Amino acid sequence: MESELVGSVRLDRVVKWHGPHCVLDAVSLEVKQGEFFSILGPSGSGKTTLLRIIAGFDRPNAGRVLIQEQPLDDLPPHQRPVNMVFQHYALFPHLSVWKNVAFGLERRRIARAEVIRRVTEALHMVRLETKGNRFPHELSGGEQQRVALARALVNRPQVLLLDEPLGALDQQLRQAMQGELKRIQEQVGITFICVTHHQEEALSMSDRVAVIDQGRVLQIGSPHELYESPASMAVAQFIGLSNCLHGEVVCTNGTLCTFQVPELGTFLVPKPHGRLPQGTATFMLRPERIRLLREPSSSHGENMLAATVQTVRYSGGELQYQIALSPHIVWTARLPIESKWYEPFHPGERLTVSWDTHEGLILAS
Amino acid sequence: MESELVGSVRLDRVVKWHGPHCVLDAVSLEVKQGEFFSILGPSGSGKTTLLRIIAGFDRPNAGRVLIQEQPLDDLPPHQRPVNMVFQHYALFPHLSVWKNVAFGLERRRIARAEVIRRVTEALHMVRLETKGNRFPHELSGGEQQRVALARALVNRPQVLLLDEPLGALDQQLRQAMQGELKRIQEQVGITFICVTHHQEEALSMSDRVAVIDQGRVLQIGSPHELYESPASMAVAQFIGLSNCLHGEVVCTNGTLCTFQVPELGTFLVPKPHGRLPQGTATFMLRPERIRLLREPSSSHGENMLAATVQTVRYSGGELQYQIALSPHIVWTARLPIESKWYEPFHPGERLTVSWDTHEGLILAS
Amino acid sequence: MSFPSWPLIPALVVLIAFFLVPLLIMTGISFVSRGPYGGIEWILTWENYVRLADPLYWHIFIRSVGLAVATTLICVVLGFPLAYLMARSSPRVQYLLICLVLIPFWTNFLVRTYAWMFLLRADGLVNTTLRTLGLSDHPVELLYTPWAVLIGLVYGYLPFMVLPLYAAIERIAPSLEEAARDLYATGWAVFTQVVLPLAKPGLVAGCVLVFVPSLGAFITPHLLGGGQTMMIGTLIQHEFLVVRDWPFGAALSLVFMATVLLILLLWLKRQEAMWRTL
Amino acid sequence: MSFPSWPLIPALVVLIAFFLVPLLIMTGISFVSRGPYGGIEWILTWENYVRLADPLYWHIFIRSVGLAVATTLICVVLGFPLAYLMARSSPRVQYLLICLVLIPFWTNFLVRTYAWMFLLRADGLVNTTLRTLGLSDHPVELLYTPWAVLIGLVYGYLPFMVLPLYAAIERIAPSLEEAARDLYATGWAVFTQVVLPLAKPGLVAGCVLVFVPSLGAFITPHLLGGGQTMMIGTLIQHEFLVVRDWPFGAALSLVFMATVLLILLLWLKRQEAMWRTL
Repeated sequence: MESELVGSVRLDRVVKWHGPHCVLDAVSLEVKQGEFFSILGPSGSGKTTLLRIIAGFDRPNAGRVLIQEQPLDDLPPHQRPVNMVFQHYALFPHLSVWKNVAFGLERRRIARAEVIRRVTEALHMVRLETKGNRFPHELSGGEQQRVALARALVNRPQVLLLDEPLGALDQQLRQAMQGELKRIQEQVGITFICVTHHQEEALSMSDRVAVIDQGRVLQIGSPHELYESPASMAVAQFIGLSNCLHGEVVCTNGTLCTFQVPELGTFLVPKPHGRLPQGTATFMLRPERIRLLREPSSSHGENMLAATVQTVRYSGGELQYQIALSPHIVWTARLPIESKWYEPFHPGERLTVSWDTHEGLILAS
Repeated sequence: MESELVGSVRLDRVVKWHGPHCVLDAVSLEVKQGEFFSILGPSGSGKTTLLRIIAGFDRPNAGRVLIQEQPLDDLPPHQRPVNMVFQHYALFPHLSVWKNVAFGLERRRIARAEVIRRVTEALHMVRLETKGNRFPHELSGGEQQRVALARALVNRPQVLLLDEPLGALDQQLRQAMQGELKRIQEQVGITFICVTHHQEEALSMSDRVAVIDQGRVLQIGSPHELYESPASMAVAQFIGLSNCLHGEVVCTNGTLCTFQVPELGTFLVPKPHGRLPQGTATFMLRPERIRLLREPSSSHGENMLAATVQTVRYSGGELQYQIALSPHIVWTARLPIESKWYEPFHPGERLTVSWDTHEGLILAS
Repeated sequence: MSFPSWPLIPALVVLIAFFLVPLLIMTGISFVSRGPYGGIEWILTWENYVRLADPLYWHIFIRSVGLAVATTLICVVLGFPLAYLMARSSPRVQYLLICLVLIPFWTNFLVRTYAWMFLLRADGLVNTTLRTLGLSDHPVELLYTPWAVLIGLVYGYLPFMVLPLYAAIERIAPSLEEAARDLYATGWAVFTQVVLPLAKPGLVAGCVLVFVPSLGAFITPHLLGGGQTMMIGTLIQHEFLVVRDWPFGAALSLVFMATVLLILLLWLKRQEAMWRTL
Repeated sequence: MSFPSWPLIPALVVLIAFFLVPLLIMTGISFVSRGPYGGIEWILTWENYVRLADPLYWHIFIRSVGLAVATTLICVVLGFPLAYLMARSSPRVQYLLICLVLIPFWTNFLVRTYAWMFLLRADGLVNTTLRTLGLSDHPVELLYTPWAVLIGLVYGYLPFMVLPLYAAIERIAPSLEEAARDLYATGWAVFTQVVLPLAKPGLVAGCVLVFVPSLGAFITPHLLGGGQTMMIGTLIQHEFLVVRDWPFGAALSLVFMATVLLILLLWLKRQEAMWRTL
C-alpha cells in the first residue's frame, strides 16, 4: 500500500539543550508504519529525551516531530496519538490492574460496555485475564511489565513508545519477554519505538535500529546491517563484541586488499565499500568468526596468526577465550561447544587463529 | 598439600525455619580451601539465608557451620573469620571510599601505618587508587561494587561471602566484573562463596557450583558436570536452556538404548549412568548440539526428526530458532553465525533436526 | 536484629511513664470531688460526669467541632497547593519553602497571636486601611468574632497540614503524573485521580494533626474570640484556672477526648471506604 | 512539570501573608510607644530596645537557655532508644508505638500539665507514696521548682524529638548495621560509627524542634514553676497579658528570637564541622 511508505513518525532536525549541554544535536529519523524501531545508545546518549519529545513531555528547542506527516508542535501529551510504556512502568499503585488498564479509556469517556470489551481484550493479549483484581504491588516484575503494555495498547495509539521496557527484569524473564513483545507487536500492527541500552534486546526484536551517542545518530539500519556492516568503530563496539587491529591498508585492483600491522605482519582483507581509507585504518572481526586450531593448517581463503590463550570463560553452551596475538593485542573468540566430548584449550596454550578473509571489515580510523 | 583437602567451610545438616516455612532443609556441603564456590538458586530458594548463617547474621535451628573444622556455633558476626560483600554493597554513605575500606581495620585497632599500607594495597587491587577521597554516591555501580570488595578483602578473611555481587550491575558491566572478580580471587587465594540466581555468572566464575531449590541441595559439581550431566530435569532447566521429550526408554546390552515418543517415533540415546529408569523417562538435549538441515542426509551415529521453524531470534553472532517437532513439542536450537553469508531459515520453513546420539541424556522423570 | 536490646528497656519505661501515667491520673481525678478551695477531696463520685448532661456544654462542644472542621478544611485548601509546590520544587527551593513555613515557630505563639489582634482590632491595621481608602466609615467588627478565631487557628495549624502533605506528595513519582497525562488525563484529572489518592496518607495525617489541636485550642479562642466565643478548650482552661474545679475539668477533658477519638475513628473508617470505592 | 501552575499563586500569597506579615507587624510595634491603657501609640522610639540592656532580662534569658538545653539533652537521651526501637520494629508494632507516643496530643495540654502538678504537689501522689512507705517524714519540695519545669518540658516536647529521629533511623538500611557488625564493630561502635552519623539529620531536626519551643514555653513554666522561676516565655506573657506593654513585649520577643536563631546557626555550623571531622 502507498500509505505504508509514508513515515509513521518523522523527526526533523530535533535539537534539545539542557542548560549548556546539547542533549540532541539535530536528530532526524523516519520510522515506518507498523515497524518495530529501536533507539540504541548508552546512558546519557539522549535517547530517553528523544522519546519524551515524541510523547510531548519535553519540548525541543528546534526542529519538529511529525506523525503521519502532521506536525505535533505544541500539542500537550494527553492530546497526542501516542502512548508510552514507562521505564519503571509507572503503574498507578492505588488502582487495580483492571483500573490501570481502563484509565486511558475512562479519561476519554468511552462507553462502559466498550471499556469492558477493550480492557478484557487487552488483558487477554498480555495473558493476564485472571489478574484484573490484583494490585500492581501483588504482581511480579514481568506481570507489571505486561500491565504497562496493556495500559498503553488498550488506547490503540498510532505509535507506542517504550522506554527501556525490559530494563527492570532479570536475564531469564527478559529473554522470554523479548519474544512476547515481538509477538504482540506483530499482532496489533502498531508502530513501536523502543529506547534501550541493551544491544541484544535491540537486535532480536527490531526491524530497524538507530544507534545514537552524545545526541547524534551514528547509524540506522537493520540488525543484520549494523552487525555485519557497522559504519564506524563506535557502532561496531556498541553492537556485539568486536576484535580490532590498527594498521595500514593497501588496495590494488580486485576484491581483496592487504592489511599491515607492524607487530603481526600482513594479511588479506575485503576491499572496503565506498571511499578507500588509504593509510591508517581499523580492521574489525567478530569473535564468532574466529577458528582456533591446534596445528596451523593452510587452507585457501583463510588468514592465520599465531596466538596464546590467556583466559577461558565457560558459560554452558559456549566458551569465550581471550587470546593474545601479541603482548598488547588481545582478541576475544566465542566458540559454541558442539559436543560434550569437546576438549577446550587451556590458558597458556599456543594455537593458531584463523578466519575467512571475507569476514574481516575495514573501517576508517 | 594435605591441608587443602580439609574443607575450608563445612555445613553440617543446617536447618532453618522461618515460622512454619522450612527455608533450609538439612543442607550439608563442603567448600575447599581457595575455591570459588557458587550457590545457585532461584529467589526464595534459601541461598541468601545460607550465606547469612555462615556470616552469623542468622542462627540455624539445627546443624553446624565449621570453618577449618572449628565450629562457629554462637560466635557473633564481628568475631567470625569471614567477611561479606552485601547485595546492594551496603557502603557507608557518610564515609569516603578510603574510610569505608579502612572501617574493619580501624575497628580492630590495627596500627595507623599498617592501615594505610593495607588500604592502599586493597584499593590498588580493585583499581580505585585515585578514588579514595570520593564518597559512595559519587561512584558508578561498578566502582561501588569494587569498593565493597576491597572493604571486605582488606581484612584478609579466611572466607569471603558474596551475596549477588553483580546483581545490581547492567549486562555489559556485569560481564567485565565477572572476569575482574575471578582475577582478584586467583590473586588473593581466599575461599569465595558466592550466592547468585544468575546461571551464566555461576558457570563462568566458579570452580564448583551447588544448585539449591526450596532449601535442598539438588546437585554439587563443576560447571561442566552440571551442564553436561545434570542429575535431574530441575537442574538441567536451571542451568542453561534445555530441550526435553517425555517417553519410554528400552535398554538392551550395549552403550545405546532406544527412546520412544508416541508422537515422534523412536531414536537412539546413550545408556543412562547408574540404575536404569525403566518405563517413562525424560530425554534432554542442549540447544547448541542441534544441527538444522535443509535436506535429510543420513549420517552414521545421528538421530533425525522432521520439524518446522516457528520463530527466529537474531542476536548478532547467534541465531536462536524455535522449531516445532509436533504441534505440542517446541525445541530451541542455537546456531552461531559463522559467516556473514549465512542464509537463515525462515519461519514456516520445513527442515530436519539432527544430533549426535551421544549428545542426548536420559533423566528419571 | 543483632543490635543489643538493653538500651530499649528504659525507653519503654519512659514511654509508659510519660505517655500513660498522666492519662490514668486524670481519669482518677475525674471520679473524685472538688476540694473546698480547689484541689481535690478523696470522695468517689459520678457527679462530674452527670453534670456534663447539661446541653450548655454540648452546645459549646458542637460549636468547637464546627470551628475545628472549618479550620481543617481551610487548611486543606490552602495547604495542598503549597505542599505540592514544595514537593515539586528543586531541592534548594524546597529547603527555602520549608524554612518559610516554619518561621512562625521561631516566635512566641502569644506574640504571633497579638500580631493578629493588632491587625483585626477596631483601630487595627485592616480597619485603618479600609477607613483611609474610604471603603468603610465605621469600623468593621473583626476581632472577638468566630472569624477571628478561625483565622488564628488556620494560621497556627497550617504548617501541621503542609508538612505531612509535603512528605506524602514528595513520595509520588513524577512519572505517575506523566503516565496519567499520557493516558488522556487533564490537569484536574491528574490531580483527582492520581495525586489526591496517592497523597491520602499525608492528607489524613494532616487533617488529624490540625483537627485535634484546633478543637482543644484555648489561647487563640481566648485572645481572638474574647469572652463571646466560649470553646471547649477555653471552657477546660476556665475550669482549671478560674473555677479551680479539677475533677470536673478532668471529666470534661476525658469525655471530650473520647468523643473526638470516636469521631475520628468513624471518619477514618468512612475515608477508607470512600477511597476504596473511588 | 506539566502540571498547571495557576493553583500555586494563591499558595504563595497565603505563605507570605501568613508567615511574614505578623512578623513585620511585630517588628513595627516594637519601635513605637505603649499607650496609656495598654495598646500602642504611634510615636517612634528606641526605648523598648534600650530597656533590654537591664541585666535582669539577660539573667532570665540565660536561665531559660540553660533549661532548654537541659530539656533537649534529656530528650535526646530518652528519645534515641525509643526512636530506634520504633524504627526497627515490625510495621504493626511501629504503628502501635507511634500511637502511644502521640497519645498526649489527644488530651488538652493544660489537662496534662495539671496531671503533673497533681503528681508533684506537696500532698501529691509522689509525696504521699514516699510518706506511706516511710521514706520521708516531711514533704519533698517538687512542684514550683526548676526541676518540675524541666520534667514538664521534657514530657511536652519528647514526641518532637522521637518522631524526626524515628523517620531518620527508619531510612538507615539495616544492612549497613550488618555490614558494620561484619567489619568487627561492637554494638557501641555500630551505634557511634554508623547509626548516629546517619541519623544526624533527624537528630538536628529533633534538637531544633525541642529547643526552640521549650525556650519560648510559657504555660509549663507558669504552672509547674510558679512565680519563682521566671522564664523568657513567662516574661513575654507577663508583658502582653498583665502589664499590657505590647511594644516592649514585641521587642523582647524579637531580640530573643534573633538570639535563638544566632545560637542555633552557630550550633549547626559547629555540628557540621564536628561531623565532618568524625
